[in-house]
Amino acid sequence: MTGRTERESGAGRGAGSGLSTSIEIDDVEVQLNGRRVLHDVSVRLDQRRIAVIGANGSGKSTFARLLNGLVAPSRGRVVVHGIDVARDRRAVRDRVGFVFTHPDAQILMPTVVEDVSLSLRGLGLSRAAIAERVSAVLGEYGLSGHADAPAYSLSGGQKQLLALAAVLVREPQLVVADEPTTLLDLGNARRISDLLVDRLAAQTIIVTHDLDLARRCEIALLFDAGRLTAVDEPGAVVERYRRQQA
Amino acid sequence: MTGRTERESGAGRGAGSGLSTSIEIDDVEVQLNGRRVLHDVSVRLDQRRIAVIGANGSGKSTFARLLNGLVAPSRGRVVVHGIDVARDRRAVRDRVGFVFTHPDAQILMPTVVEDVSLSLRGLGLSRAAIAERVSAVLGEYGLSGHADAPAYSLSGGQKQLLALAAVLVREPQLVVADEPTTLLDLGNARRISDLLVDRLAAQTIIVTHDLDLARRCEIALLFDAGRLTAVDEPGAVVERYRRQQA
Amino acid sequence: MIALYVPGRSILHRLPAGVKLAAMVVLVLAVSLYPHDVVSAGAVLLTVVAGYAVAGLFPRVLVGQVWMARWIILFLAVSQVLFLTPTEALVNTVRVLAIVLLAALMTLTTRSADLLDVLVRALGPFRRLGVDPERVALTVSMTISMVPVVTDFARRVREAQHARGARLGLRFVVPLLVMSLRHADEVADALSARGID
Amino acid sequence: MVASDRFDTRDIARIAVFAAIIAALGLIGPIPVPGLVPITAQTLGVVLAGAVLGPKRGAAAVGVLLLLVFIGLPLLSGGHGGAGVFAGATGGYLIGWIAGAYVVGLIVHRGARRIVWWRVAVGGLVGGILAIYFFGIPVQSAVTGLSIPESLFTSLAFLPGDLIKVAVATVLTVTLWRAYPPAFALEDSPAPAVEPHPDREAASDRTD
Ligand SMILES: Nc1ncnc2c1ncn2[C@@H]1O[C@H](COP(=O)(O)OP(=O)(O)OP(=O)(O)O)[C@@H](O)[C@H]1O
Ligand SMILES: Nc1ncnc2c1ncn2[C@@H]1O[C@H](COP(=O)(O)OP(=O)(O)OP(=O)(O)O)[C@@H](O)[C@H]1O
Ligand SMILES: O=C(O)CCCC[C@@H]1SC[C@@H]2NC(=O)N[C@@H]21
Ligand SMILES: [Mg+2]
Ligand SMILES: [Mg+2]
Repeated sequence: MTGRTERESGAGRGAGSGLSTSIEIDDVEVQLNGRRVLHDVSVRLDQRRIAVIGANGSGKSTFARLLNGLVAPSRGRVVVHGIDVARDRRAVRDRVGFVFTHPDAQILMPTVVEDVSLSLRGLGLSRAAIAERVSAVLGEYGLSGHADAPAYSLSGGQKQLLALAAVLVREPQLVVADEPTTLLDLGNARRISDLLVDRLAAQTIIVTHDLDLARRCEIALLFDAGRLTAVDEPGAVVERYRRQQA
Repeated sequence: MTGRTERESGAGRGAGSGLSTSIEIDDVEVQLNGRRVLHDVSVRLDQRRIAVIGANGSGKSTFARLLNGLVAPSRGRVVVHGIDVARDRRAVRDRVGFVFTHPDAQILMPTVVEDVSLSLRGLGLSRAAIAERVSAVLGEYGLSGHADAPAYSLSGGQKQLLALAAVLVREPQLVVADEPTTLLDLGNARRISDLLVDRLAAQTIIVTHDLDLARRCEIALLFDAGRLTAVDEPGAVVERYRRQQA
Repeated sequence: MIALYVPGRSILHRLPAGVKLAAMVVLVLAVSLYPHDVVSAGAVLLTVVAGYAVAGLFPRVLVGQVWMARWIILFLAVSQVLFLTPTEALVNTVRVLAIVLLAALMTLTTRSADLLDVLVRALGPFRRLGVDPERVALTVSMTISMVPVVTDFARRVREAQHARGARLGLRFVVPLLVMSLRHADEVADALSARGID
Repeated sequence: MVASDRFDTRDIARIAVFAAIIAALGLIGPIPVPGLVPITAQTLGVVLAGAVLGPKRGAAAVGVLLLLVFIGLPLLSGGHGGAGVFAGATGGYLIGWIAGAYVVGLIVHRGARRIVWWRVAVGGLVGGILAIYFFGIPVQSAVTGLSIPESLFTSLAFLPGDLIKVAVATVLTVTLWRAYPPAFALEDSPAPAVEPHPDREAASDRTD
């Protein structure tokens, strides 16, 4: 797994080089229950580590959810790694992993092993192959000791690690994380941040209120009232956000 | 309301002066479902602004919940402003307000007005008096425009303001807040923090992972694996926590 | 959540779940339909008790089961004594008790997961009616993981209620429903994101 | 679960969460009635499942709960569970729960653009009581050897409790409609629009 990730990330490094890690958002608008929550968003992202910041309700989560088809644009086009999200949701979901804020909401099965195995359903793998990959991933995330434990008995940090493991076991090319560290303490937050920034996938998008984490990315996007108002070097974008919120 | 708050806070200022803002925790142990989650906690707190920090699962929330009787000690004594929590839970609840992390969990009624009014039930106030106090508080927190809106339609920040309003309308002497800013953006977090630190009650205890907020308090408590391991000037305690989590 | 299954190595434990399920259904039907007298009803009950002994569940677990069925027995006995002769009431009550204990014996000696597997496979023929056995199994497993979550929501609502000095009574179900249904929406997103739809 | 149109992930999640809610309601009871089968708060959950989720999803939620009970989880009130509970005199009522939720859902949701209290009340009476008894009483009669009228008479013991539960369910449903209309996912109309808020912190129905 690690091998693959590294190879891929190498490929994606050169800005704009490979199609493989390019996200193109073209004049997108999103309406939810008749309300416009994203307006005229256009951006092309070739960087490997991308931060998304902005006020509560500014549209960050909606933007993140566009990227794997959890939300459909009412206008415009979203192309992720060469795949049109509206056309081929299956292919996109195979390529994009999603980590949510609340670990409880993403743990779907009673035990740790079952939960990670769920991610591998429908990929046509044999039972043995599934078991092997699951146990490898649990080992990697330090969860082997809890394999058969009921998931609800894990601590907050462990739950978020489990959520990551369940996403990563599918080896996504792009990981989108929506405030994955908000409920965690310093140590757990650092552990998850390190994984997201340094290791996991060819490309990672992190929605966060943690400005230090945003600064560790290569580029940052700022949302304000449903509009994308800045795409720039993270330091500059964070400064702008701070001024806006002052 | 403001008048009263200021008078009281003046009284509580001198460290250890009035009984009115002293919290005494005496050799307390807490067991939950047969597990010991707090061990041998003893501390006396006369400061007005108190921060509580520590790792996930270290016992911070349990400590906070001790202070208004949501959790009962299995050994030892908790005395808040002269009232033994185990003996007179009613009196304690009238004196202590509690703000939870997830506003969703503490918004109990369908609309904003109804939710705030709920807090004033059973105090023997007339309908008119309740309505008046509620509308005053909503005005103070900038929620007047949403008075009859269903609470679910508020933004995250507004919900947390509503939760605060519903607690503050009872004019508690002590406000305990368990990670009240975690889900908020910079602006909303600052707004809530400012209220908690500068204005609300004679005494405030803030459980938080936000170390800047902790630094704004007069004293900080550090929990580690169910033990109170430091009670000191916030800068020093934060440093210690950082080292421990490194 | 503690299942009712009692681990063991008896022959009853080791029989395949499908066999036990089929046998249980057949036996329950047979015992129900047979016109019993005091002797036959008593014999059936004794046989079932022997089954508990074979499974190593005698007497503690058996007594527990009878205790659990106490309301059913009481309800039966009271309503029957009102309308039937004492003998009829006795025969009926013993027979129902035997059936309940028989069905429970299968539960006690069969892992939930094994039973679920069998039931899911048994749903196969209903595919044409639009029943998707895999999705049924998925929903069942998700429910198991949601029970503690919802119980925790209930605790949080209760705490908020106490902390605010408010008494909601049964209305506390409303905030519980709001939290739970919002949670369901988040879970739905997580399902989709994991490629299940 | 026998639905011709497939449930999507949102339906599945709601079904699971409601099954869990009915299980959680089992922790409240049972309220023992001296000399009688205890009254369970879970039928309140059955009515709510139908009223909130609608006929198919509501019935599915009850079905999932019963499946869990059957395979040995102690999710009925008082920690009851296992195949045994279906074999006793009250087994028919449990099957009736599925039909009950369906009927409540039909009456409350059919062609509805909003939730109205009397529909919930009627739904509760017809689905939450009549439909459940319709399955419960014949089974009870078959198992106990009593005639149908005699069984009917004995089950009158539940009636006061069941009537109270219908009243409670009506109040809860109407309150939920005010508190969180999207809960109902009415087919014929989107939930009443929330007025957009002027400021930056615009209305949010999902904060995270
Ligand atoms: N009801 C309970 N039953 C058993 N153990 C519990 C219960 N509630 C909490 N605990 C345990 O008590 C310990 C302390 O929990 P607590 O919620 O006080 O931690 P915390 O410091 O607030 O953590 P966090 O930063 O994640 O909120 C944890 O190990 C937790 O698993
Ligand atoms: N299902 C929905 N129906 C109507 N409006 C919605 C819906 N979901 C979100 N919104 C609105 O869309 C806007 C953007 O929401 P979004 O969740 O993307 O914000 P966010 O930037 O992630 O905020 P936060 O920092 O609080 O997570 C908000 O005003 C919200 O009220
Ligand atoms: O085993 C159980 O826990 C439930 C058995 C069925 C109880 C029936 S449902 C209709 C009637 N109303 C009640 O409150 N109880 C019975
Ligand atoms: Mg968000
Ligand atoms: Mg906590």
